Amino acid sequence: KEKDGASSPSPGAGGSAAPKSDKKVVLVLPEKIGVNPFFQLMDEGVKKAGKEFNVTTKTVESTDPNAFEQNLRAALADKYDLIITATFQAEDALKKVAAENPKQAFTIIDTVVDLPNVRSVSFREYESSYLLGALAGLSTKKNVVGMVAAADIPLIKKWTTPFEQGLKATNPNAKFLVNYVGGFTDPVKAKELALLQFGQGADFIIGASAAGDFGVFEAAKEKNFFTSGQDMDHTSKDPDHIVMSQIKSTDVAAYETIKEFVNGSYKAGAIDYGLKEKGVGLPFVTHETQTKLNPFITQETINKVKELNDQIVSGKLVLQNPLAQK
Amino acid sequence: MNKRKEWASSLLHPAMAMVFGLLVGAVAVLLVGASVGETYAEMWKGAFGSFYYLTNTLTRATPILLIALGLSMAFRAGFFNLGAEGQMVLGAVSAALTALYLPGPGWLKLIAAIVAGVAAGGIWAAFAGWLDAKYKINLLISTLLLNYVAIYFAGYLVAKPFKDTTGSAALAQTPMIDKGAWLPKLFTGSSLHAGFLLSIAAVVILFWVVRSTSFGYNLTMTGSNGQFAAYGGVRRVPMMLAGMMISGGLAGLAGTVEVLGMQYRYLDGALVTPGYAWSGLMAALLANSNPIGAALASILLAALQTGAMGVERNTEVPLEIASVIQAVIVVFVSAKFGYSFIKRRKARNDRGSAV
Amino acid sequence: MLLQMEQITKTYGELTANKAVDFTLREGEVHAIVGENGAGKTTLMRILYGMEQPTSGAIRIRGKEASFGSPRDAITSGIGMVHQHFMLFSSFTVAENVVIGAEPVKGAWFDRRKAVERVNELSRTYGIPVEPERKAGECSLGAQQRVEILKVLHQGAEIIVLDEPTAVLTPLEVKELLAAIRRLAGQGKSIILITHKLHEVMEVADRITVLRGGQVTGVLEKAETNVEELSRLMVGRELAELNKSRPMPGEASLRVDKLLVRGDNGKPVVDEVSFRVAQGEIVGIAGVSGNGQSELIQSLCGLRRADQGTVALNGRDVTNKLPGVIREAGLAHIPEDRYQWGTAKDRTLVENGLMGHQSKFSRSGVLQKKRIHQAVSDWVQKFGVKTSSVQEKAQNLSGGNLQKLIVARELAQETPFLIAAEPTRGVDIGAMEFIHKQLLDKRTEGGAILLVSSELSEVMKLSDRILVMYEGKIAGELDGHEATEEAISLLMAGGKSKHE
Amino acid sequence: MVTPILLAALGGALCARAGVFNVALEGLVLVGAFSGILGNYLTGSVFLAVIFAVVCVMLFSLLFGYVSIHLQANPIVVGISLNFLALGLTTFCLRAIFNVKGTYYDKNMVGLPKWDIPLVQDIPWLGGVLSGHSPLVYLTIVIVLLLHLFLFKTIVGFRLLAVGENGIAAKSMGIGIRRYQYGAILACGALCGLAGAQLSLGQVTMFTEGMTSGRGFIALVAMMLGQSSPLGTMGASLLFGFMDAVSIRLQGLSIPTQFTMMIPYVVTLISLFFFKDKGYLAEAQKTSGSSR
Ligand SMILES: Nc1ncnc2c1ncn2[C@@H]1O[C@H](COP(=O)(O)OP(=O)(O)OP(=O)(O)O)[C@@H](O)[C@H]1O
Ligand SMILES: Nc1ncnc2c1ncn2[C@@H]1O[C@H](COP(=O)(O)OP(=O)(O)OP(=O)(O)O)[C@@H](O)[C@H]1O
Ligand SMILES: [Mg+2]
Ligand SMILES: [Mg+2]
Repeated sequence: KEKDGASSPSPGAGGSAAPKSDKKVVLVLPEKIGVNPFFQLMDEGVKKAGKEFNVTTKTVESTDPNAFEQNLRAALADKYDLIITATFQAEDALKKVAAENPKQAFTIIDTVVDLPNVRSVSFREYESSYLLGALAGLSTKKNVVGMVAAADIPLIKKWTTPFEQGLKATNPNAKFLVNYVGGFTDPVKAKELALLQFGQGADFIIGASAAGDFGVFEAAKEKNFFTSGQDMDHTSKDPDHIVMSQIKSTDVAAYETIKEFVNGSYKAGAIDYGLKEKGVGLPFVTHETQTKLNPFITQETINKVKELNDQIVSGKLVLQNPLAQK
Repeated sequence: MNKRKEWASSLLHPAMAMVFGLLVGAVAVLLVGASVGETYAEMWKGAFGSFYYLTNTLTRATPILLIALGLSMAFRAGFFNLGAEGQMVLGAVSAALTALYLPGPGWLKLIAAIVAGVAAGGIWAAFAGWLDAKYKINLLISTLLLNYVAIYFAGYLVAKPFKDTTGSAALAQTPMIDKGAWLPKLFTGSSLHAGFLLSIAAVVILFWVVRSTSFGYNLTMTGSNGQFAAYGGVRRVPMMLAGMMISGGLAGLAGTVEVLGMQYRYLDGALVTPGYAWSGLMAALLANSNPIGAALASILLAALQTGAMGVERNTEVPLEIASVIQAVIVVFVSAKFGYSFIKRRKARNDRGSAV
Repeated sequence: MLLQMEQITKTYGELTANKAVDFTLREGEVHAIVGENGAGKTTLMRILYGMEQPTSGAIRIRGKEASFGSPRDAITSGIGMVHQHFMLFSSFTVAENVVIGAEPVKGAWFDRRKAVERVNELSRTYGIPVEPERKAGECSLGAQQRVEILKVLHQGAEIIVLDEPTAVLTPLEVKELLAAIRRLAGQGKSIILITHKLHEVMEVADRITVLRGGQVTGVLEKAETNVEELSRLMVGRELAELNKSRPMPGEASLRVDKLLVRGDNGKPVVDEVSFRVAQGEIVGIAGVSGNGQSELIQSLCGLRRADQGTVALNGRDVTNKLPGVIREAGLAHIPEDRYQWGTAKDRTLVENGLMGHQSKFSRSGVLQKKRIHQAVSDWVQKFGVKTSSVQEKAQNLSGGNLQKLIVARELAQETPFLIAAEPTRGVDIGAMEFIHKQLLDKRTEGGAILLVSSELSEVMKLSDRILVMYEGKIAGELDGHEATEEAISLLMAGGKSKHE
Repeated sequence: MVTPILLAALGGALCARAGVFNVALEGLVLVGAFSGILGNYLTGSVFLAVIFAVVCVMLFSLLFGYVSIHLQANPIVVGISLNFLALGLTTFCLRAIFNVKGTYYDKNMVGLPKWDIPLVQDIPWLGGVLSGHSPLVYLTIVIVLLLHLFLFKTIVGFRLLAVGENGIAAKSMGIGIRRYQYGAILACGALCGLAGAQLSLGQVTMFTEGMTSGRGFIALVAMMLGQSSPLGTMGASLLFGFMDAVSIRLQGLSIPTQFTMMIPYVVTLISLFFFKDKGYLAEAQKTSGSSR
């Protein structure tokens, strides 16, 4: 029930003849998986790889930053061959622990830690956010687009800033509304905010508030506006209203890492996934989907967005990482 | 009631409560189909199983203990401070900013940061005290509300003006503090830092203050019967401000040592998510505002938390159930059984309902 | 026999509060229980009322064995109790306080109008006046006492226990209460009266049970005994007559000039009062309670703001100074309400004894615990405070014993000036004699004492001069050695009685 | 919007009036929200789901009652632990029963209906505010009035107040303190069950772990600000809701979000200057442990 629409570059491809392996891999998360589909995907990627390549896997969740460091050190003590972790929250602790243990292999997903024994897998979400913005600009009928974001913190800029850039690029007159829920677990407030933006004239309202997105979906269903989800393809949940999704294949990142680790092709260093690698994207545009395209978004729009995608992939259109520092 | 008996009963009953709590926890474990023995063994190992885990537990106990000590002082003076969270956060952010932006050698930054952290927490708490003394604004409500104000304000500081502009910068956090201003670790490879020594020093000092100084006596009497204290020449308002100031100052110190000893920066939410303030409140109440008791209770609560992490890591019992067991044990540890049960009831009834 | 308590024993840890006590009550009689502080009177009654369970022994009502697990059981068996310390809901009205537990209903609702009617009716039937719609907390102590009695009557009690009901009342209120008690007995109620005042016993009781050290030392018919015999049974020795020498007043220790204190409603409760208390003299203040005595004392001690006028203590102006400063200037104070002002109930005797002595028993802020412990132990011994140890919590002491501790603490301040407000309230006659002697000794040593007491006999016995307060003013001054009860009463009443 | 807060605050007020300081509101509402969804899933009827939520939370608050009344545990410690317990338990059950992590959302699940009030709904602006809510919202208004009548007009309510005002005196009158405190705690459980149901079945139709997001603590503030009287609590909750709405609308302006989010709390704090010490407050503090 919980997992619809798997992300499209099927991670299973080519994993059929896995050799037996006695390797042990652990995924240590800096937070509880809880409301974060992004961690859920990672967990699934790890489990899947574990099954296919016959590696022992384990997922450890943490309640808070200090607990995370303890869990990381405990994983070290338990002699895992590969320790995978994720996100910015893990950076500080990983830098410390990895520097202290130069022999141990680490992978961090979704951010970069520049150490010789760490493999960093990051995502250029801003590319897909830009596409989504462009798509919204082309699709909106009322020229008002909203976004219900989790909290006013720098991280969220990965979604808001490029989205707005994309929106203005295709539709300079469109109005962009942003509201912050102030938390990641509050669908009630998110729904209220979505209804508020609807009342202010928005006809396409993007959810970017973790569990709050479900509140946005529900508002969309109730008031008949259009919406988009995050991290995985949510369109099959309610194709009449959830007409888009921003995909971020953290499962692929986790899966590929383990696969390479088992194959022996694993290397430390930075990798990043963007539109080009299909690590991020939009259904219909970059990723295939089972869902039928909602008429709100015309095929013509999709085609235009595809063009933008090609420009980004080919490097003709260069986007700025909103978090990059001058 | 002689002293030795009181001591014996004060030890016996928590022990009985523990046993009962573990029994109820065992039911929870059985319900999820895991092995009780293994779960508790992992819990023990996660909390005290080796020197490393022991230091982990003590690290976790440090902020809880500082907060509990502070709250005990406010409770003694008769003031219920629900604002430890905000006081801790403001202390932490002040300490981080001081350590970051004060020029000078590391040791100076370190000391200045500690002073700033304590002062920020203390002043924030005293502000609530002042609102109460001057405008009769209910302390329970004001401290609770001021938490939100403090947390949002600190969040603003690190999301906007003092944001980390190095590294990936996705989080609302300050840049990392210079190594020179860090609280030293006590053992290599373990997370236990000098903040723990500070908290132990605070236990000893407060224990002495409460038992052996006229200030401590005046504070206790103000809480016990304010009119009696006033009659004896003790001034209520200074006592309340002092009690709140110490309380907030120690909460601020809790935030400060987390910043200077653990995270080396102020990270938005990092002090709120672990619920240190709530744990500290529970420890202070469990210990009946006694500093030594607060130390024991804090270590117990921290051990339950690190133990739960161990359970999560090494068994099939999910994290949530580990936290359920933890909560259940605390619920029953606060319960009073048997002989003291009767005694306490009497005392309670004589005093009306009491904390 | 209406009630029999047989071989009641009650122990608290190592302390035996009641030891094989036999007690009987006849229908329609007023039965007094007398005894020293801590003799076990209250404990015996708490057992009867189901608030405590006896360690051993039995209770029979009309010959049938009864066991009371809670006050509810006692109430259903027709027993009502007025506690030594009031059990009122201060934010509720008098009527609500009276009817609680058996409220009149109208449909599903609490019929407050009917409650008022019922209270008025009860009040008429038994001649106990109250104001049903006033908040209980705002009533004078006398009125609160009456509310307590009406409450018991409203429950339909046949046996009414009154634990030291007169301790906090003014002479007039006492007189009215005693009359009410006789009336109740006349209407068939049976009454158990605990008191330290033997003349009250002789006035209303039919029979008397004397307790000493938890044991019965005598059960007597009133007609066959006298005050001397009772006090001998209580104390176990003869009481000496107090000898008061003529005063040799020295310089004024306390000067009060035109002191004015306003009440919460803005009206003066102390109205331009001026007087002096000299070294070596005891000045008594008499008056019906509620005439400003409390406010006067509180403003002298710095516990309440004075609106006008000056107070000088030992040559220093202490008007509206902080209580600590005034104590420093040489004031000690036995407060009128020992639980409100005088103690921290949940703290030990040592901690309670330290109050006001902090600077004496500390060196640069550090308490000298051995010395404190020693001092409090000495007081306990000297004043005969009955307690198992000085580490006992104050709330476990009987009322009178706690009072002795407070008196000891304040006398030990050795200040030139002492306020003694109701210094012997709730104290047994032996201890009262002792406290009186201590006060006179202090006077002989040159101390200045302001005695405030609602007990006329006490004021007359100790004072060198008597000031009578009426409606916030000093209505007159009398010589303590010549004043008569009539003269004082007349001034107290201000020409007409306040309670009509 | 304010309904869940108000309902929980009413429950808290009832407890406070009986002399129990209940800080477990957050956890109770969370359990209510979860069991509302669970009930809906099991029975397929929203009506039964609401009942189910109420019953579940009453059972949960029975635990609070048993430990704090029978075992004489400190109610605040128990309350805090129950908040943690509720979070752990609901998350676990979410996984055990629905086999999801984080959020249970089923597009086809039917939530509470929205009732339009004839005539009122046609009033411009006001109609939109007053009409078109779930039945629980209207029920809440009725509950406020009923509670007011109960506390201040009935005998049981009167005795409950007596228990909270002076437990020893109530006991000496043979009023069973425990019975009243249990009653208050259970009623609080029922109200928190409704609050949770309104959250997970009324406002949205889903459950997310930790979805109460601090509403229980706001309820605590509302209850204290309203001096534990039903009408006062309602006023305080409305004030908070109103300021929250204002704060959301200020988000678009140039003020940093952190400051707009502070507004409801700051305004509540300021409102304390106007609604202070009306006698009851002192009592509330006595019972809640701050002996001033
Ligand atoms: N709960 C208790 N715990 C320990 N000792 C107690 C307790 N209650 C009473 N006592 C002790 O029992 C003895 C009898 O007390 P009780 O209150 O019956 O005396 P009393 O005769 O009423 O004295 P008073 O005239 O002073 O009121 C006292 O020594 C008292 O200290
Ligand atoms: N006639 C009255 N009108 C209004 N309030 C009254 C009246 N009589 C008494 N009171 C109130 O009841 C209280 C009676 O208190 P209390 O018996 O303590 O008086 P007091 O001044 O302290 O006298 P004493 O020192 O003799 O006890 C007063 O403080 C006042 O608030
Ligand atoms: Mg007595
Ligand atoms: Mg008086």
